[in-house]
Amino acid sequence: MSTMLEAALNVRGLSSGYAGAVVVREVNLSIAPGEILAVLGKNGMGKSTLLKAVMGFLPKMSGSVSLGGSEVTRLSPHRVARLGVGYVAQEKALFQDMTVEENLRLAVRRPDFEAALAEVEASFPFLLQRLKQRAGTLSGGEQKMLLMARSLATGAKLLLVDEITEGLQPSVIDRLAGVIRSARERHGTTMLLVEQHLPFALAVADCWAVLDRGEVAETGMASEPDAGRRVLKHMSV
Amino acid sequence: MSRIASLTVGVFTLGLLAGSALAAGDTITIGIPVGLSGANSVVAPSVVQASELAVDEINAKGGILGKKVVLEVADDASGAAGAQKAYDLLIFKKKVDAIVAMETSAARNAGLPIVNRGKIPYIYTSFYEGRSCNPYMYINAWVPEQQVAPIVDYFNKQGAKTFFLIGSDYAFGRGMLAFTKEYIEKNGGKVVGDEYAPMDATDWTAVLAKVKAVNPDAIITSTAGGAPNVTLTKQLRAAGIKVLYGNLAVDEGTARSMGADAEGIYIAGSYFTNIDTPANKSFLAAVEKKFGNDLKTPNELSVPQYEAILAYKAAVEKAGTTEAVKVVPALAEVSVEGPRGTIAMSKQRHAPLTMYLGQVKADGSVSIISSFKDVDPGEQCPKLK
Amino acid sequence: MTEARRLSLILLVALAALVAVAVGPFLLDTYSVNVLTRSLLYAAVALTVDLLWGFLGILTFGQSVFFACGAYAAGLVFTHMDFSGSNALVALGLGVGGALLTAAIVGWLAFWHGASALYASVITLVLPIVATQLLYSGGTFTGSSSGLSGFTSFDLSVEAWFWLAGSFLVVVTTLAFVFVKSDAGRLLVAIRENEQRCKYLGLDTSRLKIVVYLVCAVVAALAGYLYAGYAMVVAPELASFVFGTELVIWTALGGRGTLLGPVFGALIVDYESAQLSGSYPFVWQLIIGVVFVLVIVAFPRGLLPVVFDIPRRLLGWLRPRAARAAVTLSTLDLAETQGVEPGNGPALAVSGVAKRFGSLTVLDAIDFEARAGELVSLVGPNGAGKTTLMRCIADGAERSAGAIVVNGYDIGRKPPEACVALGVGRKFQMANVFETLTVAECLQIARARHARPSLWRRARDLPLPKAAMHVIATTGLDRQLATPAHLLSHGMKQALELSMVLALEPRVLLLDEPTAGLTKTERMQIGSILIDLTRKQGLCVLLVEHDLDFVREISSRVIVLHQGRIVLDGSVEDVVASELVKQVYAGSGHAGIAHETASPDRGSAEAVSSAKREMPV
Amino acid sequence: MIAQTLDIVTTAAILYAVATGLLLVFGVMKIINFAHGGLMTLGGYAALITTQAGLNPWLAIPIAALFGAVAGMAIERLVVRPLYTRPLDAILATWGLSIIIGQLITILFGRGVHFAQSPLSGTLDVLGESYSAYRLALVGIAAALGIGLTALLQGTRLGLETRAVIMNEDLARGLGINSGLVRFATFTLGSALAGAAGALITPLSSVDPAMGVPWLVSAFMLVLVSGASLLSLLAACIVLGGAQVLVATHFSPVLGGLTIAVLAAIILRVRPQGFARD
Repeated sequence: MSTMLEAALNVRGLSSGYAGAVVVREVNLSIAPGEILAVLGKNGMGKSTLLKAVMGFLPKMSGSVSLGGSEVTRLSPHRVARLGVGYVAQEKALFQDMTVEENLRLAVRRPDFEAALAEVEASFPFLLQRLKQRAGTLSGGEQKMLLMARSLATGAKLLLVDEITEGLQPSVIDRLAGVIRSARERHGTTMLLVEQHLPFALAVADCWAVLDRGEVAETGMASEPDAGRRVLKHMSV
Repeated sequence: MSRIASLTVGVFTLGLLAGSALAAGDTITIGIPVGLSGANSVVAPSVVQASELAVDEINAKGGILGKKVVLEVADDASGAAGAQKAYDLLIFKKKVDAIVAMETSAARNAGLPIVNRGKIPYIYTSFYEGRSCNPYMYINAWVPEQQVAPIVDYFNKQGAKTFFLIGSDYAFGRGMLAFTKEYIEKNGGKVVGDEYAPMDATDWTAVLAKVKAVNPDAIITSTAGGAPNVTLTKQLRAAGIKVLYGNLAVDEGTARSMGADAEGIYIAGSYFTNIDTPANKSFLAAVEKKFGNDLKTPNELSVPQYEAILAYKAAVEKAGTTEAVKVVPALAEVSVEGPRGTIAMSKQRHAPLTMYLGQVKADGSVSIISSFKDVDPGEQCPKLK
Repeated sequence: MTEARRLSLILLVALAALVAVAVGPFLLDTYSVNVLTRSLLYAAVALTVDLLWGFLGILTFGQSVFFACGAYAAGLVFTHMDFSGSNALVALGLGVGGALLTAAIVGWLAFWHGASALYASVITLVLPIVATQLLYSGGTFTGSSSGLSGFTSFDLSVEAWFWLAGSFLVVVTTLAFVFVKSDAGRLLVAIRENEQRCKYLGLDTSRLKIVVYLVCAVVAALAGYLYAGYAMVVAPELASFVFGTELVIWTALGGRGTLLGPVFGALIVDYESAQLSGSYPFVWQLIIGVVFVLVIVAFPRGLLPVVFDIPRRLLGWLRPRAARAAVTLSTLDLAETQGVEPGNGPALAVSGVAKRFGSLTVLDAIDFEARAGELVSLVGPNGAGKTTLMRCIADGAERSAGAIVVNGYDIGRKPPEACVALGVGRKFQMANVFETLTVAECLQIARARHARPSLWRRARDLPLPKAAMHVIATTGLDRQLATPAHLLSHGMKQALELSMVLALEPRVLLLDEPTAGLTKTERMQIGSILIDLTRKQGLCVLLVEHDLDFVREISSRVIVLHQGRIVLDGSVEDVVASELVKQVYAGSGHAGIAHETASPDRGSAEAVSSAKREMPV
Repeated sequence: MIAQTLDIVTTAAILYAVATGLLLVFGVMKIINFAHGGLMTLGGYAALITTQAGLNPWLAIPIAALFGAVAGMAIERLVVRPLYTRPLDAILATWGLSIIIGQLITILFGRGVHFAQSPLSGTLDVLGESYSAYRLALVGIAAALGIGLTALLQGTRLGLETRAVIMNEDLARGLGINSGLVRFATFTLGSALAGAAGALITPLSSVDPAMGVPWLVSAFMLVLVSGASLLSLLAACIVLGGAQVLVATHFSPVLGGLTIAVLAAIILRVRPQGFARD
């Protein structure tokens, strides 16, 4: 059991789901500040539901969620976000009809937008040339990079990222991995990455947890040599 | 206390007793269905005041056949459905002896079948498009035949050859302009256009565009009262159209409230406040005295109401009873001296009227240009005598 | 309570109401009789508003037009052709015919496949505006603003008219009541609740809506016809938007979806307004406005239910609504099964199917066939296009290219309900049932396509095809027949939806993640059922499933979709063996699964992945 | 020819000014505010009070907007908020509100027709065509309104957040945007615009308790065919408003009165998204 009261994210006995369907059951997780946790598992095992529940998009049937020791279980999404949580949804995470800049501005609440842009430059400089371009016209990979850049630019203390690698080219995935690590290096950002892309997950994460039918089936450290195999037996056929 | 004082008190109490004695004896009830709400609610108050004045004067002179006259006012919401409720209320619940009504045509039509069931005398006191006939009904206000001639004749004298007619698309608008057109052409004028806008129209852009296109010598309008009439005038002025402008639907009050925009409009009617007759002067004095600051300026619609109640009194006294069978024919034979002159509803249930042509001045007052004595209503209800 | 008792009870109440109508004129003064005669007719129109809005979910502002239609037919005929027995019939015919025609046009406009509820309301809002304008421009023919009056009509006493209007209202209300409580009537609620599900149960909801709309139009027209005959006057305001909304207001105040509420709402408000509006015209309308807003916001069910609830709460003497539907299930014997005959060739043939959203291609060049008795599993990561493919098979309008043949019939561009008729049955991912209806009612609606529901009776027994019965029995749904669906557990809902789809007697069954969010035992049940369906019943099942263990247990054949294309079509073993599939699952594009062989970032990753840290479980 | 073009342009301008408020509310909240007509009436009376108080008629516009805004705040809090999940009921409730507003005004000011002093009268010469000065002014005002709103939506944080809520409310909330507040602000602004519109039309028409109603249906239909975009609203106003003028001039004003409603209904039938981009 976690004794770290100041855990950046602390989820206790969380159950949630849609219209009577319990998708996430009694989940316990805690991430230390600056730690990166990869939540793995097959489709329909409740990974995305977990994030939505933490953000407050879905009703919590039981359990509690706290950030850095402060309770947020009953808060609405925008309140949670304002406490420094950056959420990157799997689908429809960008305003397609808005420009790159507008997408950034919406997320960035701190006054000095310049600093935010500097952060973007550090991670994905090409975006600075595309500020006036409509986000919808970016390629799939570019959109994912914009998503990453946006969540980092907000200076969020905790990032909840849902399958950022889905359908991406290896090169892009490597690039994202690099950005995530360097961001953690520089700002000590805590992250929860929901992933199906095992190599990526194990490359960037400190530790991992596998969700199976909405329950935490197994957890471990990314550094452990057999991590890959242990995860894999949950992952595929 | 002084003798005089006690004397006055005594007289006063006597008066009270007399009054109560009168009240105790059975009364004659006159029903007033009127548009307290809806389109007519603007003029309704003045109509009610005129009725109250008439009744006061009658009762002050001992009522009708010694019976006290009582008013029952009911809201007809200026429409058919409301009128049905109002007439049911007055005829079957309040059991009125007669109905004197200033209403929209729709309300009147909705009421008539109920009047037929109730079988009571009915006097309609609003000007209208004409040719509404019912065995129980009399009308003492003007119809197109009486209203149109003064304006058209005057415009002809001014050398107007081409006319443009604008109306709201409803019974009165169409009725008035249909007659106007006929009359103009009969008198050698030419109607270069006639346009009808929806009854609630507040945008006259298209119509005015046409007016400007044909640029007539004179315009004659007959819109629904209130908003449409006003918006038309305002937009007409705004569009910079400055030809002769006769308005068949505007009453003195509205004209006054329109201010500068109304200046120069020609209006014809059977009543204006500044008609210079003793009867009118004493009438105005009486309402002024009775209502003081609350007075709603008497007008084309309230004065006939006043006269109609007097006419009913005369008819009942002539018939010596309130029975409809006797009173209804009597209504055709009596005549009353009112602010509009001598009114007798002797022509097929309608009344020959003295009509006036007036023009609105800058200050909103109406100056009477000329008058036309006893203009005949023409063939309205040939089937009824 | 037996069906006969139920109906005779309704009949008894109706008779009581008729008696009340009969004695009315003797107890009421002439004035009230006069006013109420009209109110009774208005109430009949309010009733139609309730049928459309309260039950079918169509908020209509235009019922006034149909009322006016009947009224003007009488007014016009009696004015321009004089009154006579035959002309009275002509007028009646014109009124009803006119109403039907108008309603048909409006229906065609408003209830087309996929029209939104808002759009339907908009059309009913435009209707009275147009109608009133036409009446105004009718000149002397329609009497314009003055309307028509002074025409002669049926020579009846005021009392007779009261009786006529009263019995008309009672009869209409009774019929409506019997109808909405009947099996057919329940369809209205079903459509309001979940129109999509209805379509996928093979019901042509657009047609149903139009039919109900037509009937309501006729009732309103009849009321209008009586009105004109009684009042001997017709005016444009009868058709107006204002009267239209007044009807809605009465319905809302009385209580939408209660039938009696709107009737009393109309009677009381209209009668009272006759009394009070005279004294304080504006205040009265103000009060109505305030109460209306209050009811809409605070008591959307209207006042009648509130009034009934108070004593129920206080004393509990009005026993709560008797547990609905004492329906007994039975197995449909094979003779009566009406499923489509298995056509020659494969049960399902998909060729060159593609689906594009603008430039984005979700499905491309999908080709496969499936035989009867075959259970084909569709697997693949998110966004592979599995659900989209299901949709394309169940709705002809969905796909962008290619052809789909079911039982030898090309589905062409047919809407869902027509595809169902060809033998397609679709179960959605999220359990998709009629939340407020009971299990039994849901099942009855699922059978409606085969067993035409009665317009006045409630079926007491419900024969279901063997497959459906099997599901119900194994899951124990039969013990919860009277339970409203929204009270069921997620698993039970899934089972209910499955049995509803099976009640359609489909040949091709499309199942989208039927086990999502189910417990292990529930999944096992579903699994065995599916096996039974394919092996014994010879259905062709197409199953979207993420749980490959589950797939392995039940499936004879697996199709792997990835990024809109079929990457593999073979046996479970093929799939398990396939490197490609492993890649598809373990990480799009990347070679290697175990992290030893994983991305070059690995090394640096070790650098950042610090020493032991507690991971709570 | 020139005159007709001017008619079309000015008519479109008036419709645009009247409909923007409704559009804003519909765009953000997906509900139709049937109190829009009532709020316009309110604005009209605000203008009346202003001019009667002897203030500059141009002041009437901001003052009317203020009246509308205050009423809007109350309405959003008390009536609209509980109905976000019941759009059809919202239509009814707001319709009820317009009845209430109408009756209150009638009780306070009477049923009579009033006149607010026009800020601008007389005519101007446009290419040799003398044309109502105020109507021409309205074109400018409507343009300013459109540009101003666009600037607000495109240029300010509130505007940005508002657009975000229009496009994808959940995403917006996930980024820390308080959509409830945005809705409140939007409804208030929409009501303010309604009030201003009321003041704007007073010089063209009279001030009476029903003055807003004839405009409601047109505005309502225009908004439905425009979706949530100020640009497509402009298109709708020009096309439908133009059609109205043409029909009224070349056929009959009566048909002209029906043009917008009927055309809009048909457009929506053949192209549900109307003038909006898919």
